[in-house]
Amino acid sequence: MLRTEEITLNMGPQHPSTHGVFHVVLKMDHEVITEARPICGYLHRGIEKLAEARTYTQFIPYTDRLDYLAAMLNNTGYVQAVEKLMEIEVPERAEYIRVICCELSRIASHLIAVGTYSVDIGGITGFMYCLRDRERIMDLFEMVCGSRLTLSYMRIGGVAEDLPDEFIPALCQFLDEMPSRLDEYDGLITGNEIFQARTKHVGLLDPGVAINYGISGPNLRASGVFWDLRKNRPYSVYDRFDFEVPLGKRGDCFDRFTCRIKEMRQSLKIIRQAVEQLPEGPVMAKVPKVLKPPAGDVYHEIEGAKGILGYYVVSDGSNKPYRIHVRRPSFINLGFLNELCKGWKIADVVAILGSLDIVLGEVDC
Amino acid sequence: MVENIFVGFAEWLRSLLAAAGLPALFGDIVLMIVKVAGILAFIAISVLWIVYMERKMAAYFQARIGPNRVGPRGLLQTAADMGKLISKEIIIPRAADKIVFLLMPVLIFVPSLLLFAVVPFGKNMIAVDLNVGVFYFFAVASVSTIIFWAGGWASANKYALIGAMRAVAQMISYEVPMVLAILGVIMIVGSMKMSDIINAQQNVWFIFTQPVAFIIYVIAATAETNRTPFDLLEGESEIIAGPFIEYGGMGFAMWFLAEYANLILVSVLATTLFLGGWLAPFGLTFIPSWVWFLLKIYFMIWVFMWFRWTYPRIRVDQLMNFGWKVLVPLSLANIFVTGIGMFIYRAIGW
Amino acid sequence: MPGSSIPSTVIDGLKDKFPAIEVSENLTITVPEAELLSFMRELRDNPDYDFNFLTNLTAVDYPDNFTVIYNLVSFKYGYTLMAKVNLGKDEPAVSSLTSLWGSADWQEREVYDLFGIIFTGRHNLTRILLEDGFAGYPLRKDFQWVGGRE
Amino acid sequence: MDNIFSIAAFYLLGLVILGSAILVVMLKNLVHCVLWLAVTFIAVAGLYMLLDADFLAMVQILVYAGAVCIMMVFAVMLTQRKDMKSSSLFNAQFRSAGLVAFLTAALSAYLAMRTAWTSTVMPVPPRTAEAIATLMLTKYVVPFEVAALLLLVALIGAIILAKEVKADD
Repeated sequence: MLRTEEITLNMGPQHPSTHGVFHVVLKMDHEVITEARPICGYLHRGIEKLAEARTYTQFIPYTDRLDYLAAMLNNTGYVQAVEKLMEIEVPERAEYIRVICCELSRIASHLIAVGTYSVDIGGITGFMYCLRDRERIMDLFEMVCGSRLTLSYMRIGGVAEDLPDEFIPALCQFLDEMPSRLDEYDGLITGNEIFQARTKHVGLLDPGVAINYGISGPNLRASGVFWDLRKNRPYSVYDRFDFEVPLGKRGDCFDRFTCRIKEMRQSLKIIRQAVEQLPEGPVMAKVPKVLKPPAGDVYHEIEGAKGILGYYVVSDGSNKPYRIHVRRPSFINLGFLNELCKGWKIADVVAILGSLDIVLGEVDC
Repeated sequence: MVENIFVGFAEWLRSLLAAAGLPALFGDIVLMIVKVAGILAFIAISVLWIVYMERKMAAYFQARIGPNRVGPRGLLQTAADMGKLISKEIIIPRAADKIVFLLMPVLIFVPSLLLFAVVPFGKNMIAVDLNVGVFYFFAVASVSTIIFWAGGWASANKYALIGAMRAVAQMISYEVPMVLAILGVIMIVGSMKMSDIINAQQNVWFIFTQPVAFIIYVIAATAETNRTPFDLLEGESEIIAGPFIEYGGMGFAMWFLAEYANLILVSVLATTLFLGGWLAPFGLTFIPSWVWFLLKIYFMIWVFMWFRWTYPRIRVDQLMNFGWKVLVPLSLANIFVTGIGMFIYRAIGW
Repeated sequence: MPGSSIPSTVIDGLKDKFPAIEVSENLTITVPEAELLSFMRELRDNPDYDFNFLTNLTAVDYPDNFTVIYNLVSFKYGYTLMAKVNLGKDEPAVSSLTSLWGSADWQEREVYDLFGIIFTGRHNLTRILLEDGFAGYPLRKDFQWVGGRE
Repeated sequence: MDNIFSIAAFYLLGLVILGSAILVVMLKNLVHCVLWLAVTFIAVAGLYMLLDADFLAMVQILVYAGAVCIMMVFAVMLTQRKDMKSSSLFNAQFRSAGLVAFLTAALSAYLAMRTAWTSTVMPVPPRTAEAIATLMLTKYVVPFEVAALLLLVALIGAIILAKEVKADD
């Protein structure tokens, strides 16, 4: 009866809550969403095309620019794909270093996810706390490879350099302090009554639908689906570590959020074990100077910070890849946004989008 | 001596004018101008300080340092910001209603300024001690709603319009529990005069006799001043500053200024109604009354800032539900209980 | 890697049902375009395979043909499967899998956007990364780009 | 109203009230009308102040400038037609409306002339609010309760109206 005029609201591309240049066209009946049409591509750089003109090693820095919040994972996914194609055996120490760096990267990415989610819900303080701790990880990465964000530390056949001497003590200190920091987030953000009111039972993601839409990573696990490539299809040396895969119950925004916090705890556990088991030895396999993988193709997946990160590499036998395709988890996780937002309010759109934890560098490739 | 520094100054000014042979009316006018100037200076300095304080406090809440470059300990940061805002170009959207768009940031300051007239800064330090002081407070404050809305509407921006409509809905709904909450205090005092209310708290502050009213008041006041967790009309993560989205430079500075002036005002009212105004606790009367008053309002401001930097934002329907389904019934019950309590008190001959 | 690729017995069963498919030595299945939809439906709905997760969908522009690649995962058994469809060079078209997997939606749009491969039997096949007025399909090998290092 | 300032204020307020009221009727932009309406209400409150009716003045501001205007705002936002540019101020009903308006004005004028304007000798009590309260709960308790009842009915009506929206979905 009292129906207001339907308005169209352009959320983005310049909007603080779209986490970059992402654009959602919202059709609203007052504040209730009737349609949310996502528009991406504002950050499209054609990385897949650029790869065709680079050598295999030259492409590594481009992977940093996909999910720039978890560059180590992106590096690893790519180099492992090429290693699989060339059948290179990576030295044990390098595998452990990779695991340490990857899990650090995962924590860094989740810290950003948790922090920005706090901002999305309206609490800026949580963001600052998360960034404070992410800064420590950035410092650790700086020790390892001299770079903080775009790391390019992984090499085909190993890692660029061995860990510096001061790294392990600094890492151990970080590992000791981090659990109490996570408790702090739980107190400041997760435990907050308003935060729970805003996120619980909001943006429910049914497990069957989530699988059908290819949603992966913490978003899928929050719906209660046990699917973590580190457990289900262990790559690298992940089968040697004892850790749990946190699952959600309802599949709402709150579960997606808490899953990430729980995953950080598990990552800390993995890193601790990796540091304890870290073997001595070389960090680089014997690989030729010019990489010419045999003709053929390979598809390799790892568990990225945002979901399943896959690299499809086609070689024609030359020193440049014939084609590289990246299965970007953020991109595919976004595919269900419209259905997820329907019927919720504009404030919930922010909550839902934030809980999916997208990185535009990855969405747009 | 320090206690009466301001009152003494006023008396001295009045006698000086009288001695000069000027009519009493002229003296009143001059005195009123001095009062207005004093209040304006108070607002300007307070806002400058409070903005700095807010940023510094936010920094400490967030484990960082905050402004520390401009001036000693970053004290001049707000002044520098103001300078920046003043020197910025004022951009008017083409579709905007130009006159309304430019007028509203100016007008938003008028209610705040008018309200300072009844602020009891200290003993005998109230510009106009109205009979209906508290009621005046709410009446004039309610006008600002329409100014918020008009500013948002004139921007011709959908985010601004959503914010403006939210402002209207929110401020109207939270005014109801706020007024109902303070009715308990007014019932006990039997007067709406600011000075009467303060004097009625000689023995015990109303925060102890009317705790529910105080809590309702603080919640509703947070909503009235649009601060987290009720900063829905700004909601920077969803509707990006709402009604202010198109304002830049001085236009934005005015909204900003008015917001902080409102923060001071609700703290003033909380102090007057519940914290004993300028009355000194524990008989510490050697500290002047106006210092006590300032201390108390800064305490309240600090509480509001504490809210802001710890809470996330509530959703619009939750806000409405909370206001109408929790706060209003609670404040009505408070009035009822207060009435019965007063009746019993009188019956037992107090 | 344990439980990753699909056992050969399952492949043999599939071969019986769909004689037209070709299986390469690394267990990649090439499906003729005409049978793609029924083949994929079989993979998804048969409880013996239960490929419920379409993880990756992309294409390659080979000198002679376009190839669309599908990577499927079965959460139940942990199987993975790579299926390919070869398409002709002019006006490549393949039936859409959006009716089977929701994740095909955006990935098909991406392939359409960058390769110009038409997916039939679905709605809203529009560009997703590039702007609507963009001319050409950049990931085709014959796409001439302006600027860059070359 | 004795001194020169009060008289000046009276005429100034009268001018503002009349001017803004005319603008409310004549302007074509609905939002501007609402804003001018607020000005009118506030100016009327000024008149009350001038009559030492401070409580009434505050009620005027709170209820009219604060609440009634906001209600108008909601009405405007729910109006489908954005402004009144397309509708003519001088349409076919102009004559009949003018007649009604003229008759109303004439009646008011007649009544105003019939009234014996005796300024009250009684001074305004220092605490107006209390005087009003006592009157309301003693002499005028029946109208007061009737008004309360009326508001209750309106409230229930509003709830029923709002409920219907949900049933509609």
